[in-house]
Parts: sequence; structure tokens; C-alpha cells
Amino acid sequence: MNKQNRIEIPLCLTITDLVFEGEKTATFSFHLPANLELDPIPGQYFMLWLPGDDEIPISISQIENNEKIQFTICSKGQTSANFLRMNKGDLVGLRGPYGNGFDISDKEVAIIIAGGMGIAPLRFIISTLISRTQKKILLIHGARTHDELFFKEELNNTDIDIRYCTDDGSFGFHGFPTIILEEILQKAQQKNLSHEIYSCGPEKMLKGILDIVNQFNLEKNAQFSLADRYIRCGFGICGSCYLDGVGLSICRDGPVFRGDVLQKITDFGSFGRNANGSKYPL
Amino acid sequence: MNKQNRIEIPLCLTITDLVFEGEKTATFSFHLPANLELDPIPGQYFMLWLPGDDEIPISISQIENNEKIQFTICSKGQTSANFLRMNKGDLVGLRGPYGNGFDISDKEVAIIIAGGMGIAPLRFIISTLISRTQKKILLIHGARTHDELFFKEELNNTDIDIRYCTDDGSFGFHGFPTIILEEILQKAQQKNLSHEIYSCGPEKMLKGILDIVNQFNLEKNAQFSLADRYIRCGFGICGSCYLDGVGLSICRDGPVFRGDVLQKITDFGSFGRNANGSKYPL
Amino acid sequence: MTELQTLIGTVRIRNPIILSSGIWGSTYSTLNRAYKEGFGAVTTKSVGLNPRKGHPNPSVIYIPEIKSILNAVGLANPGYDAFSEELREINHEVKYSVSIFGSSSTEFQQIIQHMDNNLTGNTPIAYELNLSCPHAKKVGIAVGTDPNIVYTIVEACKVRTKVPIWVKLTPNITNIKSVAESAISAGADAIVAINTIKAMMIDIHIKKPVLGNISGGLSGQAIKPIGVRVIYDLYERFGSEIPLVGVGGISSWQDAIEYILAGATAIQIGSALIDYDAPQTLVHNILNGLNEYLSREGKSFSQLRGLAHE
Amino acid sequence: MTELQTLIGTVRIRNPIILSSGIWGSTYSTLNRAYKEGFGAVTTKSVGLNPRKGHPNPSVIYIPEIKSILNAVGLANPGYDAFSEELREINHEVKYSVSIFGSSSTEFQQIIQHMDNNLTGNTPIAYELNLSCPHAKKVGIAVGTDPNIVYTIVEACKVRTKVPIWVKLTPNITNIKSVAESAISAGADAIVAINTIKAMMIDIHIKKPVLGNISGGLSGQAIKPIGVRVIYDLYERFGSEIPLVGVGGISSWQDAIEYILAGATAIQIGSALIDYDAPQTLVHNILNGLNEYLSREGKSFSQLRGLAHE
Ligand SMILES: Cc1cc2nc3c(=O)[nH]c(=O)nc-3n(C[C@H](O)[C@H](O)[C@H](O)COP(=O)(O)OP(=O)(O)OC[C@H]3O[C@@H](n4cnc5c(N)ncnc54)[C@H](O)[C@@H]3O)c2cc1C
Ligand SMILES: Cc1cc2nc3c(=O)[nH]c(=O)nc-3n(C[C@H](O)[C@H](O)[C@H](O)COP(=O)(O)OP(=O)(O)OC[C@H]3O[C@@H](n4cnc5c(N)ncnc54)[C@H](O)[C@@H]3O)c2cc1C
Ligand SMILES: Cc1cc2nc3c(=O)[nH]c(=O)nc-3n(C[C@H](O)[C@H](O)[C@H](O)COP(=O)(O)O)c2cc1C
Ligand SMILES: Cc1cc2nc3c(=O)[nH]c(=O)nc-3n(C[C@H](O)[C@H](O)[C@H](O)COP(=O)(O)O)c2cc1C
Ligand code: FES
Ligand code: FES
Repeated sequence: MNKQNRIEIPLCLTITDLVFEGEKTATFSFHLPANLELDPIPGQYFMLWLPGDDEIPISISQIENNEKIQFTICSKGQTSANFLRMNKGDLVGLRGPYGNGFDISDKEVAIIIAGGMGIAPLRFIISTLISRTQKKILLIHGARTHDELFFKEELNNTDIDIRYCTDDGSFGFHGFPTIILEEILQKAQQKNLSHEIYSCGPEKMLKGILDIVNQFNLEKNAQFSLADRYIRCGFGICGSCYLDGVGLSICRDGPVFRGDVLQKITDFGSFGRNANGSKYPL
Repeated sequence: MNKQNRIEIPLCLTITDLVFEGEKTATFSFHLPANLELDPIPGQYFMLWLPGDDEIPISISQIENNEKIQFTICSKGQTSANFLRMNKGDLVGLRGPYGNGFDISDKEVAIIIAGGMGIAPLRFIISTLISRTQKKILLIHGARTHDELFFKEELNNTDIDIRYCTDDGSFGFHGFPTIILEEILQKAQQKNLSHEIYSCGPEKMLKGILDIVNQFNLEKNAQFSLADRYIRCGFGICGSCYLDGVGLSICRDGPVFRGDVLQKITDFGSFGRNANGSKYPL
Repeated sequence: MTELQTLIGTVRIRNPIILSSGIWGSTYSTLNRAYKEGFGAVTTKSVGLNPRKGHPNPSVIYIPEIKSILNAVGLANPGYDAFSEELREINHEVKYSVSIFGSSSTEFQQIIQHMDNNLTGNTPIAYELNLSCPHAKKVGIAVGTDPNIVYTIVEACKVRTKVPIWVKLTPNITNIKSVAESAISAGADAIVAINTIKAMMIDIHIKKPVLGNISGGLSGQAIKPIGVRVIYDLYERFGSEIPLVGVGGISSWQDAIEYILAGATAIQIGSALIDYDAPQTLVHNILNGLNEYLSREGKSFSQLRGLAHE
Repeated sequence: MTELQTLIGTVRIRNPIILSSGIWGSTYSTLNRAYKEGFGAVTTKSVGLNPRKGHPNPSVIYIPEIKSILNAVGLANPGYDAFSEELREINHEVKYSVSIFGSSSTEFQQIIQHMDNNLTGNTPIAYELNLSCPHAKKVGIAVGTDPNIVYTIVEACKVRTKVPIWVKLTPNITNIKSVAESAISAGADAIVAINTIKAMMIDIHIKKPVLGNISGGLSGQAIKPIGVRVIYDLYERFGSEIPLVGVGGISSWQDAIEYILAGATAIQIGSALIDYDAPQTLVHNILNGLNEYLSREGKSFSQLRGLAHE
């Protein structure tokens, strides 16, 4: 088992801060007790329990000093919507960190591709790369529309290169981030730099990215966070989140996988499974 | 809880050696697995399980390198008698070490008083004092008869001063070891040396010793091992071995007590309790 | 700590932490000591008609991996006659209850009558009927899983004494609510739950059960989630109709509160004493934790009961 | 490791370590993977008549202090129809049994009949009837504690299929021997025990039960001594009349041997998978430990069964 410290039994903490990033998205802050030393890795997630309702997996959006931890939640259904109705001071149960996070790697350039809510876990890897490495960082940040380009201001305040794109053309490039990725990789082939790709977003988009990195033989240097599946236990026991093919779990073997592993996952990008285990097309 | 390593679930080991010390007394050797690091303290005991029969408390008689451990068992009733019928290679269950052992103390002279089987745990404190301190050691070794002065040869091979006594006069002084103790303490008063007294034997004898050390105001420097009571759990839970007065247990607070504590034990030297908890006169 | 005074039916104790039966309580000295070290009340070892030496050893084994104890002491006790003499020595300020086992209602009556007569100077706060020991023949669980027998025994005890009758139940049962219901309708003044859970251990070298009695009962942290559920179910069924004393795996103030929120009026502690050099530390930690919790929550102790049901 | 081949009734598996129901086994890929990683056989997640999303989360909580899991998944499954499609994808060399739950004998019959028809290419080694889930209404424990209902269900299943019927029992019962007896006399080919033990957990800050379903079942190391006793009791009563599959808290080769000595023919493992990055390590450690033990003891595997009873 992972020797990392982990909260297993939901720890109820009050929401110390709640900031709306958009109409249906907010960032929640909590103060972790001082002695826990969880040292989470970007890409890892927590199970967030809304008492009386349900518990959902949410990536760590940011953590400062192992203490102030943030989650960014987008309203997608019952529980996530109810989260957005909570207030500062309300109690939420936290357990985690769970899962396999992003590797920092030794490559010279980090290309980060965020689709929609996928920016949340990537925000954490971006700040980690900035503080711990000298890498050149390029962010391709896509969303449906301008309002959903969360953390724009915060990210603009860093030194990283950012390329925005929106599906509706309301800001930045009008189109999918995958198109920009392809361009960039094409140019990069000419230069002699090594690249590591970090991505999170809808599984369809990740599938598109995988196809592109494959063309460039970069699948081993591309990391994907699959944050779009049903999770129950978080530690690989219950079987709810296993992917077809070799039988890997999102909750424990993932949510971050490298491209060469993703290729063996036969339902990647095509099917998900809901709480009862039946398949639905993505 | 005591942070000492301890075997809690009986660990079955083969008897690697079995040496008769007398007609009804034998020393059993076992090899402890290398990684346990039990570091037992003289005066502590183990629970020795004879499968199919019962489990009895037996003091550690000797241990070498945290590995070769010895117990000296005297046949007193069913289980101890059955132990003496065992052979090399037979399996015995061990759990321990339990209880509170002897303090080494900073006194210049160690007076050791053994009555009968009481020599077993004292053998271990003697070897410890010899190897770890420069103390002058004086052993008063009493038994009913010559044949029951166990470990005589081994102890004669050390540098310590030994005074033998037997109830029947068959060897050494004809009389109780308490008489010798009194003499020694009287002489010691004249010299300016500090004394620590270690004793183990029938409770009646220990009572005699307590009365004597009291006269010399040495009760705080006298340690007594009460190895003559019914023990069930070994860790202070079940209530079988609690002594009257302040409510101390033999199994966990003892078996070694200092004289000033013993004074508060109202049934010391007068009553014991059997397995059902009823009192019997000692 | 007046605010932790607890009322179990008509019985008032200074705090809700009670020493459970079979831990320590075989002698007047340990009962005195436990009370002195802070328990709100103490329970004696279970006593029966005749002296009983209990099962052969090993009879009490600690399992560190799960912080639990496996025991088959087998209700060792000196018989009610000798034991009532022992109990006469208990200090008068000590609040104690006497745990009793028996195989029939007349046996229970006989013991209670004798205790009533002999303990007039210092009456126990309750007789706790052990209808739940899982490792002794014909008594304990043997009488505690049949609602009719439970009814008969409790009723028989109630007619014999004015001392409150508490009934200690077993979790080794399909439906604990039905025996609780019998006990309550027969007049029980409180339900105590749970006793240990049937369990055993086999040594793989000797290839024999470790306990002298082969099988025994599991207590300690492993059974806490099981005990909490029993109390929750009983409170769900009976509400505040009957006081509930929660026991099973409690070793911290958080555990104690969990039982209270589930519906317990008070709690008992047994196996956790293994982790403390003096139970004083344990009891004080729990009382301090409770007090701090209450002031953080702005609630009185009695307001906590059953809150998890709301 | 031919020497670890195990016969459970007429079913031969390559080793006696089986993946238990509800752990991993929701998809064909995990069943394939578990078999590939060394299990002698694998059990599917329990399947019922209709799709069921299970209880709200939290539904699976790990309790590190006692190395145990509290769960109330609530028999989430896609229904027998979709699930039989899933199972058709299982590799042909994989020995698997299908765990089934239902609320009546006709429900069980319907599911079995469908499975029999759909899985002709790769027949399961057994249908394991889950008469023991403690946290779902009307099924599992609700039908598994009444000897008559158990009889009816098992008999109904036996007439419908040639595939062996294994019956998984609950320890949440006063007398497990009587339901086992019913199952056996109705023709059960093996008894599997134990399922989880009713339990719950309350959060003291939120003052609510943690599990979405309020109450759930305890599994993992805490319940090992309880499971060993159940197997010991069943073997004491039925001897080698019926194969017994021991399950509950097994996480090492020593645990596996303890169950075998108690009377188990084979064992299942669930919760212990939490401690391993790959179950491969766990299964191999157990198989190696077993093999070394057997050669030290100079015994064959089948000779070990029930030795603690001699
Ligand atoms: C590892 C991981 C990390 C995640 N990180 C974040 C994050 O940082 N921020 C964030 O807002 N969300 C994140 N999610 C997604 C989030 O968990 C889901 O949005 C949430 O569980 C939906 O719950 P609900 O009750 O609101 O929706 P439901 O009412 O359950 O469903 C509403 C809709 O969402 C879909 N859905 C159901 N379950 C999921 C699911 N698990 N994931 C995606 N869609 C689902 C349904 O198909 C349905 O269309 C993450 C998911 C995973 C697996
Ligand atoms: C801490 C401790 C350390 C001990 N160390 C040793 C040791 O190193 N070597 C050794 O030979 N013995 C030692 N003993 C004593 C030993 O445990 C007993 O002799 C043994 O338990 C008797 O068991 P039995 O079944 O043979 O006797 P039983 O059949 O139980 O009793 C036979 C006789 O012994 C008496 N008796 C019963 N139980 C005990 C008891 N626990 N202690 C003393 N007498 C008892 C009975 O009253 C009876 O007279 C120690 C005891 C204790 C408490
Ligand atoms: C060594 C031991 C002896 C016990 N003896 C009794 C007893 O005599 N009567 C009784 O009602 N319960 C007895 N019990 C059960 C406890 O009172 C309690 O119900 C159980 O241990 C659960 O609580 P715990 O987990 O705090 O120990 C005994 C428990 C242990 C460990
Ligand atoms: C998360 C989880 C889900 C389970 N689901 C089922 C199930 O669907 N059917 C079943 O018969 N048992 C189920 N069980 C019980 C296990 O199969 C097993 O009987 C129990 O966990 C004890 O074994 P263990 O201690 O090795 O886990 C489940 C257990 C867990 C932990
Ligand atoms: S959520 Fe349980 S296995 Fe992944
Ligand atoms: S032997 Fe159990 S308390 Fe001492």
C-alpha cells in the first residue's frame, strides 16, 4: 500500500472560504489539522462527503503548506449542485488523498492541456512545476465559453505561456485545444527539446490528445487525468471504477495514466460505467 | 502501555534443550526468532502454554543475546508436572515478556535472597548485574534441602559471594535465609555502604524479609518478586491476580514490587486467591 | 465536572463512564481503585451460584493487530456467598453494580435475594444480568437469546428486589430487538449492550485452538462498529423509553460520543484498560474530551443522546 | 503448484485461494485480471434481477486502526441480463463463480436459468447464493436467517441447474448451524462463510451515520476470529459431509491455514486486497507460505482440513 498519510474515515471540516469561479463552479477552502502531513501529489483527489446527500471524488485544486487545501467543484448533477448551495462555515467530510498523481518527470518543456473543469487538478501541477522546477511551461486552456476559463487571472499572473481557446470563440482561439496541441508538437519536432504532456478534461478530449501524441510517439510522455468516472471506495476494492482491458482502476491505479497504459484500456473514450456498473456511451 | 516488544499471541517453539536441575525441576531452553528484540528485564515472566493442558506464568531464568531463552519449572501441580514430562523437540506456546521487572539501582551492594524456586528469576538478575555493573553481589541461597539448591555449580563459577542455607541443614547454614539477611544487614549498618535487596521465594519468606528490611528502614531499597499467585491474562485486565489494599495486580504492576509498596498490600503474606477468586491462607 | 452527571433511569452517577464487567472487578480493592481513578460507576465480575474456576488457560489473549481481546475466562467466580462478603468491603462512596449470571430465574432470584440481604450497608446501584456471555454452558447466551426465557428471568428478578435491574445482551443473535423488547416489558430498568462476540483462534503450529475452551468472545476496538450499530438499532426501536448502556471497543472520548449519539445513556469500558498504565489516564482523557466537545457544541451531556437519529 | 489443486465437491481449482464476491468482480476485465494474478478462482459481484445503483456514498470506508472495511454498497449491479453479457467476455481458462442475490426462490431461479442459457460457452464453476448481505432490504440476510426460506431457495436452484450451488451464510444469526443444515439438506454443494457483520460508524462532528445507508457490514482483519469460529463450528457439526469455503479477514498464509485447520476446504479473500498494489503479491505470498508450511509439516494440502478438531 501507498505509504503516504491519508485520511480514511471522513474528517469533517468547515468550509473556511468559498469563491465562485463562474456561475456553476466554486472553489472551496478547508484548513487541514496541522499534524496530518498528507503531502498530496498533484492529480490526486479527495472524496468529499456532503452529509445527508452523497460523496463525490474531487481533485485537489491547490494546497498550501500542507494546510490550506482547495477544491473546485462544478455543478453537474445532484450532489455537485448541492455543494454549490453550501456556505462558509458548513461542514464537509474529507477523505484522501487517493489515487495516483502526476509525475514531475525530467523533460524540459511541460505542455499542459486543460478542458473545462480539467483546469482544477492542472492548477495544482502548474504551481508545483513552477515552484519546484525550471521547466518551460505552456498551458493550452480550453473551455466552452469565456466565462468557463477558470483561474484565468491567477494564471495570467504567472510566467507561463498560455494559449486560450473556446468552443464558441468568445475568447482566444475558436476551436478545441487539441488543434493547438497538434500545432505546437509539430513545431516542437524541429527544436530539439523534450516534452512532457499533462492533460485533464472530458474523456473525449483526452482521447483526442492520445491520438495526437501517438502520432508523435509521445504516448509515454503524456499523462492523462481521467476525472470523469463514477468512484465509490477510492481504494480499488469495490470494483466500481475498473476500466476494460487489463483491468485497471481509476480510483487507485489512476486517475492519472500515461498514454501507453491508456492504449490498453479498451473502453477509454468510448464507454463509462454508472453506479450500477452498466456501461453508457461517453 | 509498555513500549517493550512483546509476544501476545502464543508463539509455539520447540524445546531445544531440557536439563533437570533436580528430581522435580528442569530448565527448558527455546530459540526466539531473530527479529523479535524482546529485551526482557530480569524479574519479568512469560506465559507458557502446554497445549491440551493449561498455561502457567514462569519467570525468565536466563536469556542470551535476545535469542536463547530459558525457563526453570518446578513441578507443583498438574501443569507444571506435565511440563516435566515433555521432551526436547516438543512444542510449547510462549507469550511475554510480561510484568514489571527488577530495577538495577545505583546502590553499591546487591543482596540477593532466593528461597527454593525463587532462584530462577534471580539467576537472571545476577547475570545481568555481573555483566552490566561493578556492584558487590551477595547471594543468600536457601532451599529445603541440598538437592534443591539449583544452579549451585553455575553460581559457584561466578565471583559473587554466596551463603547457602537449608531448612534441613543438609548443606550450608541450617535455617532460613532471613536469619542470614538480618545478620548481614546488622553488620552492614556499621560500614557505610548502600544496599539494594532482591528477593524471590515463597510469599511467607518474602513477608519475613519485608519485616527485616523494615527494621533497617530499607523497604524502599528492597525488591520482591511475588511468583506465587494465580495468573490468567498477564496484562492486568481480567482481575484474577489483583492484591488487596490499593488494588495492584501481580501480573502487570508486579510481579516485582518494592517494600514500601508491598506494605500497602493487605493480603501480602497472608492470603492468596485461586482461579475462582476465593481467598486461601498462604 | 457536575455537567457530566448522568441519570440511568433513577440511578445518578457522577459521570457516564462505567467499568464493564469482567475487567478488574473481581475484588473489592480493584472496584475501589477503579472508582477512585475516575469511573462514574464500576461493575463487578459476573457472579453465579457456585464457585467456578473458569476455563483452562490460555483464556485471555490480546490481538495487537486489531487492538482486541479474545477471552474465554468462563465466568470464573467464587460463588455468590463468598462474593457478597468481598463486596461488603467496597467503600461506601463507590457506585457499583453487581453482574450476575445464572441458568434459571430461580438461580437469579436466589443470588439477588442474598445480595440484597448482605449488602444492606452499601446497596449496589443495579444488578446487571449477564444474559450474554458467549463461552459458558447453560448460562449467559444460552438463556439470553430466547425472548421468553429473558422475560421470565427479568420478571423474576424484578419481583425480588427494589434495586434496578439492568440486562446485558448479546450481539450473537439474529434479532436483538426482540430480546430487548422482552426484557423491557418484563420491567428491565436499562439495557446494556454488547457483550463479546463469539470468536476463536487456532495455532497453526500446534494445530489446536489457542483458548482452553476452544471458543471465546471478541472484545476491544474490532467490535466498536458492531456495538454502535446495536445501540443505534435499539434506540431507533425504543427511543428514550429505556436507558441504554453502550459497551464494546470504546477507547477514546470520540468513541464514547459515537455511542451516545447512537443512543446510549452511558457507556462502559473494558478492553481499553490494556492500553493504559492507570485507567485514570483513560477515564480523564474521555471526560476531558467529552467536556471540551460539549462546550464546543454548546450542548449539555443529556442533549447528546441519540442525536445521530435526527 | 499442482499440490495445491483443490477439490470443492466436484469442482477442481488450481489453488484454494478465491477472490470473494463484491471485491473487484464487477467487470469481466477485473475477473480476468484477478485470475491471471494467481487466484485459484474468482467470484463475481452479486447480481440480482434488476439494475440497482446501490446506496449513496460514503458506502465503503476503510478503518485503519483495525485493518477493516465498513461497507454498504447495497448490492449495486446492472441486473442479470446486462451482467450475463459482461460475463460472456470472461476468458475461457478463468474459473469463476457467479454470486446471486434475490428475494424469493423464483427470482433465484430466473437468474440462474438465464445465466445457464447465456454462459454455455464458459460455464461458471458455481452459483454462489448470497443469503447473507446485511445491508439491503428484502434480500441477503433477510432471506438467509430463516432455515425454511433457505431450504426453499436452495432446493429451487438445485432443480434448475447442473452447476454446483454454493450458499453464502451470514454470521448475524443466533444459530448458523441450523441454516447450514437446511442448505445442505436442500442439496447445497458447498457452504461459504462468512459475509460481513452488521456494523456502523457515526461522525461526531456532523452527528450523523457516515454510511449513506446508515448501517453496513464489517469485513477485514477484525472479523477473522469470528469467521474462524463459524467454520470451526460448521466443521464440528458437519465434518467432511460438505465442503466449506472460509472467508473473513484473511490477509496472510497463516490466516489461510487457520481457516483450513478449522475445517475450510478453500478460502476467499476480499478486504485484504487493500494492502497490495497488485493482488499478485498477496496471492503468491499465501501460496508460497502454504507450500512451505506443507513441506515443513510433511502433509498434503487436503490432509490439513479440520486438523484443529483432533
Ligand atoms: C478522480 C476524479 C476527480 C474529479 N475531480 C473533479 C473536480 O476537481 N471538480 C469537479 O467539479 N468534478 C470533478 N470530478 C467529477 C465529479 O466527481 C462529478 O462531477 C460528480 O461526482 C458528479 O456528481 P453529482 O451527484 O453532482 O452528479 P450525478 O447526479 O451523479 O450525475 C450528473 C451527471 O454527471 C455524470 N456523472 C455522474 N457521476 C460522474 C462522475 N463521477 N464524473 C463525471 N460525471 C459524472 C452523470 O452521467 C450525469 O450526466 C472528478 C471525478 C473523478 C473521478
Ligand atoms: C510471576 C510468576 C512467576 C513464576 N515463575 C515461576 C518459575 O520461574 N518457576 C516455577 O516453577 N514456577 C513459577 N511460578 C509458579 C508457577 O506459575 C506455578 O507453580 C504453576 O502455575 C502451578 O501450576 P500447576 O498447574 O502445576 O499447579 P496447580 O495444579 O494449579 O496447583 C498446584 C499447587 O500449586 C499451587 N498453585 C496454583 N497456582 C499457583 C501459582 N500460580 N503459583 C504458585 N502456586 C500455585 C496450588 O495452590 C496448589 O497448591 C511463577 C508464578 C508467578 C505468578
Ligand atoms: C477478560 C474479559 C472478561 C469478561 N468477563 C465478563 C463477565 O464476567 N461478565 C460480562 O457480562 N461481561 C464480561 N466481559 C465482557 C465485557 O464486559 C464487555 O461487554 C466486552 O468486553 C466489550 O467491551 P470492551 O470492548 O470495552 O471490552 C468480559 C470481557 C473480557 C475482555
Ligand atoms: C466493498 C465490499 C463489497 C461486498 N459485496 C459483496 C457482495 O456483493 N456479495 C457478497 O456475497 N459479499 C460481498 N461482500 C462480502 C465479502 O465477499 C466477504 O464475505 C467479506 O468481506 C469478508 O471477507 P474479507 O474480510 O476477506 O473481506 C463485500 C465486501 C466488501 C468489503
Ligand atoms: S471506486 Fe471502488 S474500486 Fe475504484
Ligand atoms: S492475571 Fe489478569 S489481571 Fe492479572
